[in-house]
Amino acid sequence: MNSIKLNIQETYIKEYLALQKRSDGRGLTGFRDASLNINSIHTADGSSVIKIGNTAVVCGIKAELGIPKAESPDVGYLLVNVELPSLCYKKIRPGIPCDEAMETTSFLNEVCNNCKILDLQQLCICVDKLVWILSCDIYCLNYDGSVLDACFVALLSALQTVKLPEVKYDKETDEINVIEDYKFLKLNCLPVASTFGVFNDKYILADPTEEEEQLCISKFSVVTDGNLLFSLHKPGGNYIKDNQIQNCVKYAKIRAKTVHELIKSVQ
Amino acid sequence: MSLVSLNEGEKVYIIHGVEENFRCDGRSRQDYRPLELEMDIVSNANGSARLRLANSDILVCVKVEIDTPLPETPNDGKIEYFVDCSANATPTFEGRGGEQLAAELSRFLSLAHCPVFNLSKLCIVSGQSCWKLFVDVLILECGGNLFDAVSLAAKAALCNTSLPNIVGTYEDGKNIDLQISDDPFDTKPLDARDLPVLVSLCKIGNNYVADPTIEEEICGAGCIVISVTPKGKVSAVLKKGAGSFMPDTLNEIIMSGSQIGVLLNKALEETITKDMSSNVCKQRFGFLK
Amino acid sequence: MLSMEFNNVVLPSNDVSHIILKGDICKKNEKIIGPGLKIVDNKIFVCNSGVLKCKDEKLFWVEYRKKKYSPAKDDIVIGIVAAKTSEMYKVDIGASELATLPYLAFTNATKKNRPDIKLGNVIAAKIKMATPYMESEISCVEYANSIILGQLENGFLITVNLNYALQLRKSNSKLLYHLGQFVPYEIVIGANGKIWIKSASVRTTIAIGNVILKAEHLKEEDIPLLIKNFNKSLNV
Amino acid sequence: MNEEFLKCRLGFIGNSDGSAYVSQCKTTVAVSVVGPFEPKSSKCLYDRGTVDVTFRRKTGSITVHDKMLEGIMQSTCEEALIVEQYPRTSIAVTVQEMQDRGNLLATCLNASCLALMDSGISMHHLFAAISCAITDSEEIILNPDELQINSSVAYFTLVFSSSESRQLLTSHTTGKFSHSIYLQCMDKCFAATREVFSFYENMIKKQLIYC
Amino acid sequence: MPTNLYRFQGPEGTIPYQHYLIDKNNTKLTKIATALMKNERCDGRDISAHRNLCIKTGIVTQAKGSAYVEKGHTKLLCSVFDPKEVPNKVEYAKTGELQCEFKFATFSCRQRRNYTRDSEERQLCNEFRRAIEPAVCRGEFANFEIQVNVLVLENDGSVLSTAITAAGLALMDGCIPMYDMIVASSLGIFKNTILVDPTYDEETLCLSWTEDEENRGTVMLAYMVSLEQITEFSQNGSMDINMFPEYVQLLIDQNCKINKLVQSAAITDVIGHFESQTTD
Amino acid sequence: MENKIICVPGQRLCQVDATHTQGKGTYKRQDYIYSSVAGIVNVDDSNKISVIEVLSKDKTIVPAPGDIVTAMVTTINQDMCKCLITSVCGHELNETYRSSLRKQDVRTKEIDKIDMLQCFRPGDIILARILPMTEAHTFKLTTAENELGVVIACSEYGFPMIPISWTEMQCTKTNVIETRKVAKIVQEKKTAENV
Repeated sequence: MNSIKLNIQETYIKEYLALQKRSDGRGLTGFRDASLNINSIHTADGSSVIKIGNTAVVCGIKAELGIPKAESPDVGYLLVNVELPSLCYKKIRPGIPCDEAMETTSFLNEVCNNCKILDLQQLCICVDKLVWILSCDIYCLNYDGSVLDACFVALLSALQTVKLPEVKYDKETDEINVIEDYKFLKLNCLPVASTFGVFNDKYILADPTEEEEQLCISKFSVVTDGNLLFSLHKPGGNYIKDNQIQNCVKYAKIRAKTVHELIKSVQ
Repeated sequence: MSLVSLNEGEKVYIIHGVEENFRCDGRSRQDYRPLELEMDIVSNANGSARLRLANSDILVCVKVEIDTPLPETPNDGKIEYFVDCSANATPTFEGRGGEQLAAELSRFLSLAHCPVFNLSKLCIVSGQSCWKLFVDVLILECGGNLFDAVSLAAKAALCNTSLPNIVGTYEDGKNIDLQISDDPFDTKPLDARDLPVLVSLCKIGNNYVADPTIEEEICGAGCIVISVTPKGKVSAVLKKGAGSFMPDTLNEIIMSGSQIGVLLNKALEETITKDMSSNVCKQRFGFLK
Repeated sequence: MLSMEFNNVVLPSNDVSHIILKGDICKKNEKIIGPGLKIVDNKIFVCNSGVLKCKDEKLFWVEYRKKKYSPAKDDIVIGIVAAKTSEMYKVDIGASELATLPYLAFTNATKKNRPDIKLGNVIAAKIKMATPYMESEISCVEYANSIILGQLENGFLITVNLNYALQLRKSNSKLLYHLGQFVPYEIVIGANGKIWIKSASVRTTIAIGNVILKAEHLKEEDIPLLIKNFNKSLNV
Repeated sequence: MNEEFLKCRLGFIGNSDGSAYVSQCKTTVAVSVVGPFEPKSSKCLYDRGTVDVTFRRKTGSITVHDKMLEGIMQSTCEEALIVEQYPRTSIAVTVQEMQDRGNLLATCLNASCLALMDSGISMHHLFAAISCAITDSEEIILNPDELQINSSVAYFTLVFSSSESRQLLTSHTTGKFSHSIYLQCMDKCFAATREVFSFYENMIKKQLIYC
Repeated sequence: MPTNLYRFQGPEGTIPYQHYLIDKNNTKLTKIATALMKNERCDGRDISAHRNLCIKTGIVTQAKGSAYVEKGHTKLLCSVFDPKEVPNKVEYAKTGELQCEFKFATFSCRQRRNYTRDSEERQLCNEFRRAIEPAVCRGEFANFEIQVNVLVLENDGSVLSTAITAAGLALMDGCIPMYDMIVASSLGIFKNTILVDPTYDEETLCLSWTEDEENRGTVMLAYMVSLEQITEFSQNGSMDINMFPEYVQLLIDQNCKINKLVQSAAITDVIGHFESQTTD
Repeated sequence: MENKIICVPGQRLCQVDATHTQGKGTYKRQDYIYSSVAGIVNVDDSNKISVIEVLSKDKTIVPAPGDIVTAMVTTINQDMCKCLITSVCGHELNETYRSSLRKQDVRTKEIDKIDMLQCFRPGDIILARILPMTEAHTFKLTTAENELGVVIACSEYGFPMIPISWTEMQCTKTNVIETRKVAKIVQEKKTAENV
């Protein structure tokens, strides 16, 4: 390992971790405070802004009408994309999405499918002809670690604000009528992600900041609704010990409950 | 934007010339370089024009197609501008070099035309079908002041454009079939006389010059492009270059730009009218002359 | 899990301290650890999959297959001149970086009397300096008893596995000896797996090259047959 | 775990520095390793080598999802190699999907490990990936086939290192599951990885016969 | 589904459902238009009044400087970064470059926008760069480039002018040397009526085609107040030439007003910073 | 705080004359000094001429010819080594800038005998001065001064080393001696003069 990085790591352990403290004053397993704001973007059909510590993420959902896939004519689309624009972090260059954006996007979509966050059948207007397409775009505004966690909260709370009007489709004439009778979407579950930084085989940091992520040897994310697990994601990196996994799951379940309360409180 | 590079001495020379109201090529500050215009030069286009402004050489073709209007504007036709910077024009256009300029030109041309051009003239059946105009601009040679040259050529080409006549419609429920006249001369000219032309004024030192050459563009601190209609209305203004202006200078530039614009429009109008009326005995030059 | 002894297969992350040190930690300094082994916190770990070897109870290493050459001091290598700068040639010796060969690193070379080697030419050289910090440096200066270094002309170059090249370099290689019985030829075997061959005709050169390539995966007892076939092909 | 289940050929791509052709059940992948070589200056790190994993589908195009798999493979491979031994260089690993009948990620990872072993690049440890599916009745199936994966409620791919202590390197899961069943899977998969490592050992033995 | 390497994308040819409520939208526009003829605006503002400006600087902690500006419903974020090397550059340049990116979030407009840059974004980016370029002391970071990024979260009119104001604040927050603060404002002209700081609907009205000869359109002006320099001026619509001095003067007056707000925000910032330093 | 002047960019601060001159955070235009950043105005009267400067919360600094910089060696070869500049005149940078140090600029004496490997190793932290710019667009460094050269280095085994002579450093753990072009540690007073 880079000798400079090693040096910083050692100092960090000495100055903070050995005292069960972190540079921002949190305990090792403490999560940062989160604040949530919904429906702030009027051009979107559903939106939310979440700040976890300094990490800020905004999610906007646009509902459009389109033709379903031939192989699944009775389900609509739920498309989740995470954008890490160059404005949120100095290491990101403008242009095509960076690898991390794609990995986060893929992971979010995978978890949404796993836990059937939304019954996609409710997005069907007319089988094989017309369905709703929900494009959920999550923009990171400030990249200060644990962006994945923020993306989940943003997505959930934005989905909960989406109101779709009633649409009538006439099969004979292909005519579409929109009736302004708006209804909320029904969500099946509320998955909450908690990211942990594995500092070494001794220390685990909950909800690491960008600075801490740089020092950690690997990342570990737990997605849970407080009860069932939806994903235990560790994309390579250095190893994690069994008891560390158990602790992470325990803290993630507690975290899920507090996040649920946060989401509830703004509605 | 060009390979031309000037040293400080050359710049001072040009700036002093402008101050004396006597530019390097002998013009005064408000003068244009010689213009040559020829219309209806591409036979398979619905309208075309080729314009030479000193060394700048522009070819514009207009083609029409039938399209369905946008749902939010059922009574309007469509018009699309596309500028292509040929790598022959200047070596800097090689590869992707000309893309940014091309995008800016086409975008500004559409901005300038949009408030003046009545798109409902292109409507055939409301909400069902309309004409779509493709204005393709090809820059053959770049000799400075492309904005003005392109706008003059585009206006001439649009004036030269004629739309085929629709002889009948055949209605089947909600589908409408259009019958276009077979006769290629059974057409109706497009009225584009109201379209604006662009006038670029380049600020050099404390003065400003019309129709800047490439060298003058390099010396200039900034450039204002004004889109002026024949009636003297301004439909769009754009600033080029990195410099800044005093409020009074800006007002002055816009004023004089509009005066030049009106004159330019008039000159163009006369040329177009002459070209159209003398249809019979018109001498054709084509590309080689 | 794995019974580890000498001449047995070992895998990365295997702890071999007990077989090498045999519990005798104080003798640690007498043992010399070779390629494929590393020491972490007074323990010896394997880092390449291969066979654990030992010589005189002192030298220990792992023998493993390798195709990519990593330069080691005093190796004789064969390279292709890839670039020229004002003071040196850059030579491709099959390592991760090009090696440098100063113009003065030739026998009898002076500032005025520079060697004339063109891009693409093949040279034999000795590694003068190999460090992980910079490009390795090679030299064509010949020493007493050393083989002839410098440009190799009119030959044929083949590339083989590093282990095979090492095996051929052992002076007891039967194959090379037997080949020499039939036809005279020159051969230079670089430690970097590049082999240069030259003989009287292009035909024989190519035939020798092919035999060497074919022999890699053959057992010792099959070699006479191969040589026989080689002789046949020469006489056609 | 037996020869039937895992099949492998090492060093079959002549131009690469190490390669492996692995088929696990019916899923087949080919991995080649090139390097260490001198990379572009932007990728060049002064104190260590960089590892670049490229994942290719047989159709040529890859999706956002594949990009995630690529990321997992990259960080798993990078951690296993002693990159400090190869400063200012790059090691390119190309994973080519030949046929996908489930367990793709596990097959890719095992094939990458074999190809890296074949290349002779120094490694901290080896790694082995095992996938398992959980049925409605909470039954755990190791190395499930395509059908079993599709009908399962949860499906894991776990990667362990060859160190004697249990070291989880990578975990990728789909579906809903409880913590306790995950722990059970970990135990089973860890035990199964030991068989994979002995398979690796056999492969090396075979290979070295000719040496 | 078209396979896209970078993102999950839906089918092609999707239609926003709002299209089927087009009549409602048109009635809304007519209503605004009739109100405007009586010098009344839909949000209750005076025709010569700005919307409320909400400024927050330094919210992108990972950037060197940043500003979040909210003007009515228009919301955008601007961030600047340290000077860095220009990639693939061969020649030495005496002045630094500004590398700008102007991006609309996909959900920021009435119609969903695409991920890739379109011609409007390009044009706005060009104008944006030209507006802030004269204000930055580019000689102080010769041969390097500074990245200035704008992300529009919601577009409710006057986007460009708000973005330029935000960029001025972000540059100042990042302590990038500048010749002057830079602010911008815009006007909408509808049937000879001058509207300060038009909303999206008002902009649509101002730019829609009419037969009559009355002045209409939009004007935007970026200004350095202390140096009295116009850095960017753009206009669109159909206007009488004699009206320009009036528009320019009005915009300058507006810019002075905004400049006061921006300055006080800046001063509060400085005080806040140095006070927290002394208490440390 | 109360009696201090807070300024924003573009604010006119004072006239340039024999007794007033511009300092950091300001620029000169038509005989006046203006501020170029937001901050607190500070007048430095320590010399005969008062220097007007603006203290801001952050600085935008890029390396410039003549500056003494801290750089990390990334690659070396026989002719030169490539470095990344990490700080300028004691001010730590957020970005790193590429630079190169040619063989002839390593030291003043015996340039012919320099072996780069005996002077620097990748990962070393050096102090160097930026040479005047040439047509090439990257910075050229020099260590041809006694006070310049390697300040922080690690031995082959990865442990920090301390300088023991002008050309040698010793590992703190293994006591191995390695050669370097070592920077002479200067007294605080002397550095103040240099800067």
